[in-house]
Amino acid sequence: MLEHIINMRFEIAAVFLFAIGFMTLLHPNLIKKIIGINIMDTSIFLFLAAAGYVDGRTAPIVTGLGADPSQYINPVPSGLVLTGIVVSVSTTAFFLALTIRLYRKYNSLNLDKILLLARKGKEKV
Amino acid sequence: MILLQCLLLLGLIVCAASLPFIKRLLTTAIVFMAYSSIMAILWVMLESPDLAITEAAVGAGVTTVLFITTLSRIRELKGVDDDDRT
Amino acid sequence: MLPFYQNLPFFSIMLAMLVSIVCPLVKRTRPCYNLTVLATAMLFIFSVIVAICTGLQGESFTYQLGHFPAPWGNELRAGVLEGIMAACFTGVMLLSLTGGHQDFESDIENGKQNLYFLMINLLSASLLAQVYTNDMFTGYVFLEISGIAACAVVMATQTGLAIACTIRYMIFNSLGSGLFLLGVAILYRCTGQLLMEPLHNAVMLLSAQGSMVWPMIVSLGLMTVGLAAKSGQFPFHSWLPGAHSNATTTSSAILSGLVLKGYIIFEIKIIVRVFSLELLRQWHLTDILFLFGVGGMIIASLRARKEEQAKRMIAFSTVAQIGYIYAALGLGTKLGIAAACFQVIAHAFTKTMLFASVGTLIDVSGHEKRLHYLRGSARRAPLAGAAFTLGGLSLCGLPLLAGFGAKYLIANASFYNRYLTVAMLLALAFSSLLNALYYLPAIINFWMPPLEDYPVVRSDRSRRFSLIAFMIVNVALGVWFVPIMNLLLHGIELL
Amino acid sequence: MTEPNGRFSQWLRGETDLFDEARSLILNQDGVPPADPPKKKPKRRKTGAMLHRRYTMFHILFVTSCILLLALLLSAVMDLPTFGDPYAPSSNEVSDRYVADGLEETGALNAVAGMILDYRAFDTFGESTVLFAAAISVLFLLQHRTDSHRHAFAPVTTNENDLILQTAVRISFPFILMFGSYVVLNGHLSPGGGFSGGAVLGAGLILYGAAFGREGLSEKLPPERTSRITVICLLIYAALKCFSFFTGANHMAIEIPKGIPGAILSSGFILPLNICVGIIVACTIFNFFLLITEGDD
Repeated sequence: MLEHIINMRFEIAAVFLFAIGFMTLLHPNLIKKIIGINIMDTSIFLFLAAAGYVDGRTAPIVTGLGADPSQYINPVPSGLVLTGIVVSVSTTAFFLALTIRLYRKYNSLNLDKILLLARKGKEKV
Repeated sequence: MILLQCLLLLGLIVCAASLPFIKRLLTTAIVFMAYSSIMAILWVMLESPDLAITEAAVGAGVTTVLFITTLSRIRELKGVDDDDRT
Repeated sequence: MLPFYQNLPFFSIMLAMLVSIVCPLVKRTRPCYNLTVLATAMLFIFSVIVAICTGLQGESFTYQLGHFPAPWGNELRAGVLEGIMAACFTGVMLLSLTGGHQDFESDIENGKQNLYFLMINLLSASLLAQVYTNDMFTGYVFLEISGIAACAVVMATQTGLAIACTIRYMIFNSLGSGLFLLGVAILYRCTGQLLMEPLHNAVMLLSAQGSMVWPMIVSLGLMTVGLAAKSGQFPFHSWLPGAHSNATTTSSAILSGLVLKGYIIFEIKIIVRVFSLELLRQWHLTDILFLFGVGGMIIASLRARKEEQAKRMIAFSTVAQIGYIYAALGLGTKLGIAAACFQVIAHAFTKTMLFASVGTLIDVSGHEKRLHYLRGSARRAPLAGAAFTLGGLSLCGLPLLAGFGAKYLIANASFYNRYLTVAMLLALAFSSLLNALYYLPAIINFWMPPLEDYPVVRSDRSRRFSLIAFMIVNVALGVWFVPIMNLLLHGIELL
Repeated sequence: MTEPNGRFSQWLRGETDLFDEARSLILNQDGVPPADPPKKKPKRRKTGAMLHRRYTMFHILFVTSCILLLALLLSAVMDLPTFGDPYAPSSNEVSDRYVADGLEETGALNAVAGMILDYRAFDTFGESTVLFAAAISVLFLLQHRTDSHRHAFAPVTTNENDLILQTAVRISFPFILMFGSYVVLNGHLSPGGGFSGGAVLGAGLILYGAAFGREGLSEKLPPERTSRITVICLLIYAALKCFSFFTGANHMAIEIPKGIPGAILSSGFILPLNICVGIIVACTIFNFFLLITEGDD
């Protein structure tokens, strides 16, 4: 069992990171929520990229024609994760823009407090 | 090699787990930068260099700079940033 | 050479994307609005042609994107079901856009209206892509696009409450697509495929051998939970009322009528094309879907009764109708899936009509949102009042209307599932009663003599046309729901 | 027949509201209903304690669902094929072809770049649109409403003439640009490509913008210009890819010259696509930084 856990270290770490990211979503502060979502995304990418790794093989930069696929790792997951990282940057930037606008209006980063103020219609500006 | 990977993964989990308990928001941004840097090293160990460059430039570089500039816009950096108060 | 109509799905997605990319260059509002309406009209024509041609051919086709065949390159797949769904979505988008050009000027800042139209075009592009795609990761990418575009549309009015509800909606969106991607990652780990047909063969092979069945169940569960979170299904619906009630009239109509449905069609394709229905029944996932669907139907309708604001009440009734769809999916039979597709069409037309008419009623009575102050507003805008009445009665299940057709088909589909028949019929009856308990008072409230007399404002001419068109389509759906049902059933056979 | 002043007949004459439970409210003689809406039932104001109880219930539900999710995922991971196993199902004929025939089909030495920009290019087009949509929505939120008072762009560091930072940036900025453009241009030969090179370029631009503030890049690259550049690059990307998708789907064998493997100007469309994606990513990232520091004041 311990041997299996050591063998599957990347996937187990990714699952734990996903759970930690999921838990930081609980925190009322907006910046913490955004970091939580970032951690969840990077943990999924770690899980996906670990699917492509094969022992004793190198990065998929072929040297000549007719390359032997048994020397290189699987390029598909790193391609998917490359596009995934860009998605998480754009969602983070969108979140931060929303946070600035909310802080301008309600002078607080606590989402629960903001929602209460918003429902009562108390805008600072 | 496996031991180093396990240590780095543990470092990742420690970085991620410490975030909800840090009071100052600037410290959370810097811990997140550490988290992304460790992730970039892990990509290199997983034999995918494209991801390492992207994660280093985007995760450690751009995202953290955006966090810190947001905090400066919210004037958090003047030591008034206990997240419970705001 | 391919027959020309097979290029149309690719053309419609590319057209929608290109129009949305060009939007920021068009500075003034009118040309941008006309461009959007023209593009949506062309998309509608393309989708109708696809639906008709595949109907005549009787079989669906796959369109290979690029020079490489299926498991290597990317692929689109279109059939009768996809054609009908695309035609319905683009048709509803066209009708709700033609009606709304006055409230764009009033609600959104004048410098930024072309960016708003950019987001509307991105929404229609991602809807079409989710209907036509045959690849899981492309589906994930377009989930993200429709997530960001929907959040941008919700915050277009830039009021404090709108931005607060947008950030909440964005959190649920990221959570949903994160869970979906985790499901795709586990599935890729087990099978090594990303396109739907090879994935189906690999899943069938693995379930026959009985190896790695539990990771596949977990992956399907994660994907379903991710898509349910994004489409506002019952346990994850807390973001929906805030987001849909604070947007402009047209955008709340588009959001609740169409955007939620794109995810559901993608969910149906995953269930039917990747994991066959027998597999789902064998894994008892259909029962969980049924449970959550019925829960949504009952609890959301109960919650809607307590609402004082008109738009929030309709948003909660959206959550209830989404519960109908998931309950129909939970029946686990092809007939159930066809009934769910009919409910998607019926709800898309009815809900958009409701939001459009309430928007007009609110404009007519001095932008007062609460139901009590909207009293008698139907007398000031009779057409909008009639549209709201028809929509409300349709959702309560009055015969000869779209809602009745959907409820009848779901009930009919439940007879083929021995265990769930009684539960389904009870749930249908109870939730229809609850619907009546909050729609009828609202309708009566609108038609009662008004409190004080607001100046009579003529609702703009284009909104009139779209409301009449919605009413006609609603009655048409209610009258000919059996032939449409056979078409949908035929489409699902081809899926 | 119903007696004249029965509730129903009164409702017909429009004097009463069926739902007002409080009869005393209805029967004020002049028939004018009270100004504020009579509540359907006295709405319990959410007291602090009740709010607190609702939140702890929500927290417990959230934590249990998180633990359940963790248990589900761990049990699923235990059954997955082991990490790094050469006979795992994911290293099947799909990935072998990307590596084996990748060179002569796409001309790219870097199989990942070949896969992203040629085999599965539709995903990458969706990716760039996601970036574009995020840039536009940040522009939507944070752009100046009135350009009249263009607020002085204060760099993040408070004092303007921080000599150390400016000289450091003046020395390192060209090298960052060179490295970023190298990564973009050699995307199909060495690890890197449009996304990573664009990110490096974007980070370099941010560094320059942060150090030199007003007279720095924000004059030469205001948000309008960066979004215009992004639109142009996206249109070039869409044009190239529409051509290759359409010819591929209709099996028109129009050969794009693949060039000598290993040379910069090889591998057909991959180089221009890499450049487009690199520019899109760099402009968008600099746009985010510019708008967050300067916008909406």
